[in-house]
Amino acid sequence: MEKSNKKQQKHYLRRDVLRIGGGVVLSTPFVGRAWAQTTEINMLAWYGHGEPDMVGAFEEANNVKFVPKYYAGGDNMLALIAQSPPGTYDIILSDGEFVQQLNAAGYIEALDPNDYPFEDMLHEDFTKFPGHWDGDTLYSMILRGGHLGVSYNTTAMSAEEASSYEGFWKPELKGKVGHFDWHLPNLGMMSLKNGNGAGLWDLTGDQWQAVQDTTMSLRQQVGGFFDYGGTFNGLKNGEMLAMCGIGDWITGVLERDGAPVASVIPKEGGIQFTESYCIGKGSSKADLVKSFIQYMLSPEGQVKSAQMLAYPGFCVTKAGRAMLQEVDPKEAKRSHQMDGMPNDPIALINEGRIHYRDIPQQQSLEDWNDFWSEYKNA
Amino acid sequence: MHGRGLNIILGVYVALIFTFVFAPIFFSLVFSFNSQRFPTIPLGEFSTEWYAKILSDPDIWQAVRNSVIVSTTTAILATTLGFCTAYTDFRYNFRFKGPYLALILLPPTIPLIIMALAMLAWLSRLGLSGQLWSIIMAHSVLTAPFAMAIIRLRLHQMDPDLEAAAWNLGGTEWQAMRHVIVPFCMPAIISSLCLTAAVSFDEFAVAWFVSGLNKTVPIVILEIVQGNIDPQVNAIGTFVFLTSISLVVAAQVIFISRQIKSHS
Amino acid sequence: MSTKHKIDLYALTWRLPIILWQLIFFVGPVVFMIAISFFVVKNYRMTEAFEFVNWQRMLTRGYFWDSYWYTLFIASLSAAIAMMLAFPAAWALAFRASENLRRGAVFLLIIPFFTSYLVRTFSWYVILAESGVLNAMLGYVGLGPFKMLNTHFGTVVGYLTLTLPLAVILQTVTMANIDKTLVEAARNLGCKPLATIWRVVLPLSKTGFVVTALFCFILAFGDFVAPFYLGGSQEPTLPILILDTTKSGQQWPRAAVVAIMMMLTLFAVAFTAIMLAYRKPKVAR
Amino acid sequence: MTEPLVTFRNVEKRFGDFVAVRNMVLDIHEGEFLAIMGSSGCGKTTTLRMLAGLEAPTAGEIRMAGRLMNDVKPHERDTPLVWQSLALFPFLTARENVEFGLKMRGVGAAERKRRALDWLDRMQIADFAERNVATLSGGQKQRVALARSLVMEPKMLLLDEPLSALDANLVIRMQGVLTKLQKELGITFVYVTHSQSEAFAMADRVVIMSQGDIAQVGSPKDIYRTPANRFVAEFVGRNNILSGKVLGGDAKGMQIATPQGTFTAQTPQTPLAPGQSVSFAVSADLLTLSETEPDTVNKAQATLISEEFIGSLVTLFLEGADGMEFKVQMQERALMDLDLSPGATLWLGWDAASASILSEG
Repeated sequence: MEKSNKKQQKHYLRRDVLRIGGGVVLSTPFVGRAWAQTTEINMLAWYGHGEPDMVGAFEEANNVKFVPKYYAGGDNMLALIAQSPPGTYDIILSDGEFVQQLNAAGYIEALDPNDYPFEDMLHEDFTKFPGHWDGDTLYSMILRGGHLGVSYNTTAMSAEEASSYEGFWKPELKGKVGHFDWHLPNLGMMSLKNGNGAGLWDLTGDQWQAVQDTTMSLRQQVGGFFDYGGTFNGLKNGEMLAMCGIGDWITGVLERDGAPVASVIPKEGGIQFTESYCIGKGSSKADLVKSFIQYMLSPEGQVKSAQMLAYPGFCVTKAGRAMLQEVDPKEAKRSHQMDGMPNDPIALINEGRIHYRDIPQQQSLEDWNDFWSEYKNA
Repeated sequence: MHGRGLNIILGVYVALIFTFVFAPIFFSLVFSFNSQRFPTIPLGEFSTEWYAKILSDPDIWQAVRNSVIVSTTTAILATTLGFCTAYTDFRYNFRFKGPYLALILLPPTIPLIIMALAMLAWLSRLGLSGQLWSIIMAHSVLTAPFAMAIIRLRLHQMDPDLEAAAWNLGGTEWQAMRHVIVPFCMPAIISSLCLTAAVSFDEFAVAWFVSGLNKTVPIVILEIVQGNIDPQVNAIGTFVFLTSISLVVAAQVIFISRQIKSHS
Repeated sequence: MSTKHKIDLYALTWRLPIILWQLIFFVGPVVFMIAISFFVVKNYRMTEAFEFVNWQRMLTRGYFWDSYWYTLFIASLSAAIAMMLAFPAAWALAFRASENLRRGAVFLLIIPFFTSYLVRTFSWYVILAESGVLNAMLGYVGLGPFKMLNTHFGTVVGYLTLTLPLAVILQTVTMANIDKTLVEAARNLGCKPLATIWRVVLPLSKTGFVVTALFCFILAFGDFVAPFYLGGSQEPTLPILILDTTKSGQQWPRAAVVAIMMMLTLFAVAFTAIMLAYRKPKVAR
Repeated sequence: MTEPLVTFRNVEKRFGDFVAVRNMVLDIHEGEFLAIMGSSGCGKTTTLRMLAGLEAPTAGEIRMAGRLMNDVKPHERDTPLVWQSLALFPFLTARENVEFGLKMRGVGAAERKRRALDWLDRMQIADFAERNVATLSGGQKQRVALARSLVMEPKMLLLDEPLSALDANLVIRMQGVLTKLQKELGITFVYVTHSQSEAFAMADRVVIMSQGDIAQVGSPKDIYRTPANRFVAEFVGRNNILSGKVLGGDAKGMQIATPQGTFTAQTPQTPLAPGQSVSFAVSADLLTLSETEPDTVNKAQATLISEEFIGSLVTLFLEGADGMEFKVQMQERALMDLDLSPGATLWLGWDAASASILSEG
C-alpha cells in the first residue's frame, strides 16, 4: 500500500550532542538537519524496548534510529500488525507464547540459527523454546525472561505470607490488591493457586470454572486494574500493597529506586514471561535487524537488557550473565542472577517451579478475555 | 440585596472552585521541578533534571515538531471550514440548510473515543491512516465547529448591508468577500486560529488512534503515563501549558473579551 | 441574491468543499463504523461480512450492561455535581461581580481547557494518592488518610477536572445575559432571594443550563482517562470497554457495537435535553 | 419630456407566496427628486433594491436608459445607495470608506485619495478624513455615506430612509443639504421613506405604495389636495373621509348622499353612475368652523369632543351624525371667538372643490 510508513525521515538530533546540555539545545534545536540521513527501524514492542538505554548505543554505532510503537499485550500486538500494511514493522518483540501465532499468520521471517549463540544458553529450554521453531526452521530469537509471582509491599506483608498466592486474600489487604490489566498472567496465577501446576494452561471445563470461582473470590480484595504506568505508581505510592500478574520486572525497578517492594515465586509455582525478537515479514532492513538481535544477544546487549530502565529481565546467555556479574554486581545480586543464590531464576526453572506463560489450551483467548471483562465489572 | 457576609461567603466559594481547577496545574508545575521520580510529600530537592531530560530527547523534539505541524495545519483548515460554513449560514437560506449545519456542528457531540475508533477504521480503509495527515484531517473535523461558532458570532455582529454596500459600490462578490467580509471577520479568524490550534495541540485520544508511528506531544505524554511514568510528564505539561496559554491569551486579547463585553 | 437557476459558482465555493470534506471525514467514518459492527474477525483480521454476531454477543453479555449502566450513572452524576458546584460560583460571578472581575474569571477558567488534560489527571493522581498531597495536608489536622484513588470519587474528580470550568463559564455567561431588571423586578415585588433564583433566574437560564449539563455529560460519558487512571478502571466504563475490546485481538466490530450504543444513548439524551431546553416554560411555577 | 431614465414595466417581485411588488408601472425621469413612500412592508424598499440590482424582478422589465436591467448584477450598475443603516465599513477610515467604490472600479490610489478628499471637503467633513468612522457622530456618518455614493458620480442616487436614525433637528438640516445637493448636481434622487414630511418637503414627485401596489403618483400638492383613493386619503395628511351613494350630478359637481347629509363633491374624470357607492375626502385644513350655519355649499353639524395643539396649529375632533369623526385643522387665533367648551355644537362647512372623490382601491 503506502510507502509512507517506511518513509525515510531526517534524523534531527543526535543524542550525544544533546546530552551536552539543554540550554544549547534549546537555542539550536534543529541543528542536525544537515546531517547524514539515518535509517529508521520500526519496532513493535512492550514499553521501554525502544528507549535510549536499550537501543542508543546501537543507533550510534550504526547510524540508525529506532521508531518504537508500544503495545499492551500479545493480542494487542497481533491486532496492531494485522491492521498495518506488511513491512510496517521491521522488528517485533513478542512474548514467547505469541510467536507461534505470529508465524501462523505469516507476519515474521525465518531466521538462520547459525547467526545466534545457541551454544551459550543458560538453560536447554532456551535453545528449543516452545513455538520458536517450526521443525528445523527458527522464527524467533529469545532475548530474556522474567518471573511472575506475588509482588508485595514488604511493610504490609511478610515474605512468609507472600510465599503463597493465598496471601492476596489477607484481610488487611482489602482494597489494596491490584491487577496488571491483562488476563493471561492473572488467570495463570489463579490456576496455579488451584493446584493445576504444570497443567495451568490446559484446563478442563471444571477446572476452568474453578479458576473463575477462585478469581471471583478475590474481587472484593481488588483496588484497581492498571497498565504498566499505573501498576508502577500504585505500588510506589502505597496505593496498592500487593499486585497480581506481575513480578520482578516491575518491583525490580521500584527496588532500584529504594521502594519497599519485592516479588517472590510462591510455593504453588511461578510463571515466566519470555521475550523474543522476530523480524517482520517484508522488512527491507532485515540485515540491520539481524545485527541488532545479534548485538542484544551479545554479553553487552544482555547486560543492557538486564539493566533495562523500564523493567529488567534475566540474561539467557552464560556470557551475558557473567558480564553482568562483572560490570553490575549489584543488579546481578538484586536479581539473584548468581549461581548458588536462592531464587536464582535458572535454578527455579531447574527446580520445576516455573511454568512458561502460554495461551489457554482448551478455551479460546476470547473466553478468557470475556471472563476478565466480567471480572472487572463484578 | 443583602450584604457583605454573603459576598464574603461567595468569594470564598469561588476561590475554592478556582483552587480545585488550578490545583492540578499548580502541582504539575511544582512536581516538574521536584527531584523525586515518584512525587510524594514531603517534596524532594529542586531539580531541573526533567527539563534537561525532555530537552535532550530528540523524540520529544520530533513530537513537538509534529505537534506544531498538526496544530497549525489543523487551525488553518478548521478555520477555513468554519468560515465557509459561518458565511454560508449568514448569507444564504436554502432547503437543506439544517442538515448542512448539522454536518459541521455535530462532531463535538460524539465522544472522542468513538471518533477515534471510527476515524482509524475509516482512514485505514482509505489508506490514509498512520500519518500526520490523518491527525490533521480528524482534528479539522473536530475543531471546525468551534471556528464556525466564533466566526458566526462575529458575522452576527455585522450589518448585513455591508456586503451589499460593497457590491453596490461596484465590487464583485469576490471583491466584497476580500475587502469587506474578511477584514470584518479578521479578529474572529485570528481567535479561531488560536483556539483551534490550542485544542488540536492538546488532543490525544484521536491522535493516539490514528497517528501510527508519528507522535505528537500529547501522545508522548500518554505513552509516558502508560509506561515509564515519571515527572517528564510534568515538564512537558508545563511546556504545553505555556504554548497553549500564549495562544489562548492571544485569542482572548483579540476577540473573546470583546464578545463577553458586548454580551453582558 | 439573484434567483436565477444558473449554477452560482460563488455560493457553491462556500458550500461544496465543506460538504465534501465533512462527508468524507465525518459521515464516512461514522457510517463505516456502523458497517464494521457487522464484520467478523478471523485470526485477528477483520473480514467484511454482514452478521449480527457481534451485536448478539455484546448485548447478551452481563458485563456490557454493567458497564453501560455504570457509565450512564457516573456520567450523569458527575454532570449533576458539576452543575451544582458551578452554580453558586457562576451566580456570584454573574450577579455580584463587576464586569471586569467576571471577564477576568472567565478568562482564568478558559486556561485549564488548553492545558494538557492528561497532565492534570496525572497531577491529581499524585494529589489524591494515599501518601499524596491532600492526605498529607489532612494529616496535619489529624484526619485521614482517606482512600481517594481508584474509587468512584477519583473518577468523578477526574470528570470534574474536565467539566467544572466549562460549567462555571457557561453558567456565568448564561446568567450574565439575563436582563437584570427582571431580577430586580422580582425582588421589588417581594420575592425572596432564594425564591428569585428558583422562580426567575433558573427559568430564564433554562436553555443555557440544559445545554451546559449536556456538554458536561457528553465529556464525562466519552472520557477514558479519568476512570482509568483515577478510578482504577473498576468498574470499567464504556470507553474503557472500547479500549479493552480493541486491545484484545482486533475486536473492532465489538468495539463498534459499544461505540454505536454509546452514540445512540447520547443522541437520546441530547434529544431529550434539547426538547427540555426549548419547551416553553410553564407560566407561574 | 425626454425618454425616462428608468422604466418599470409590469414589474412583479415575489418572495415565496408573498408579493412584495405587484404589476408596477413607473417612469423615473432624469434630474428629478422622486420619493417613494409607504408604511413598512409596502414594497418601497424592494423597489429600491431592484433598482440597485440587489433583488431581481420575478416578472416584468426594468430598463435604465433603454437597457434591460433585470439580471444585471449590482456591481455592474451605476446606482449607488445610501443605506438606512448607512453601512459604512467600520474597519476603515472616513476617507477609505469614500474611496471604496473607486478602488473597486480600479481607480489608482492617488486619484482615489484626491477625489475622496474633494468630496469630504464638499460635505464639510474633511477634518475627519482619517478618523475611523465608528468615532464619528450621526450627522458626520451621514455625510460620509453621501460622499461615498456621490464620489462615484452616478446619474442616479438611491436613498433608503437615510435620515431615519437622526434626531429631529438634524433631519431638517440634512433635508436642506440633500435638496441643495440634488439641485446642484442635477442628478436623479430616488428617496425611499415612510415619513410624509420628508417626502413632501424634498421631492418633486411622490410615489405612494400600499401592499405592493402604487396607490398614487404625483406632485406633493396633487397628492395632498386630491388623494386618488381612500388609502392615500387616509395615509396622507388629515383627511375627513365620507362615504355614501351617488345621487347624480354634472360637470360642476356630484351630489352624494351620506349618513351625515347630502353633499356636493368635485366631479371625477370618470363619471359615476347614480346609485354607485362612493367616498370622498375633505382635507382637515379646508373645513371652516362656525357657531352659525355657514353659506358654503356643504355643511354639517357636529359636537366638539377634544382639541390638540401643535404650536399654534390646532386640530379639533368633532362627532357628527352617525358617529362620524371630523377633524378640523386651523390656526389658533382663527378660533378666538368660538365657544370651544367640549360638548358645544358647531357648524362645519366646505366647498365642492375641496371634496375629492376617491376611487375605491
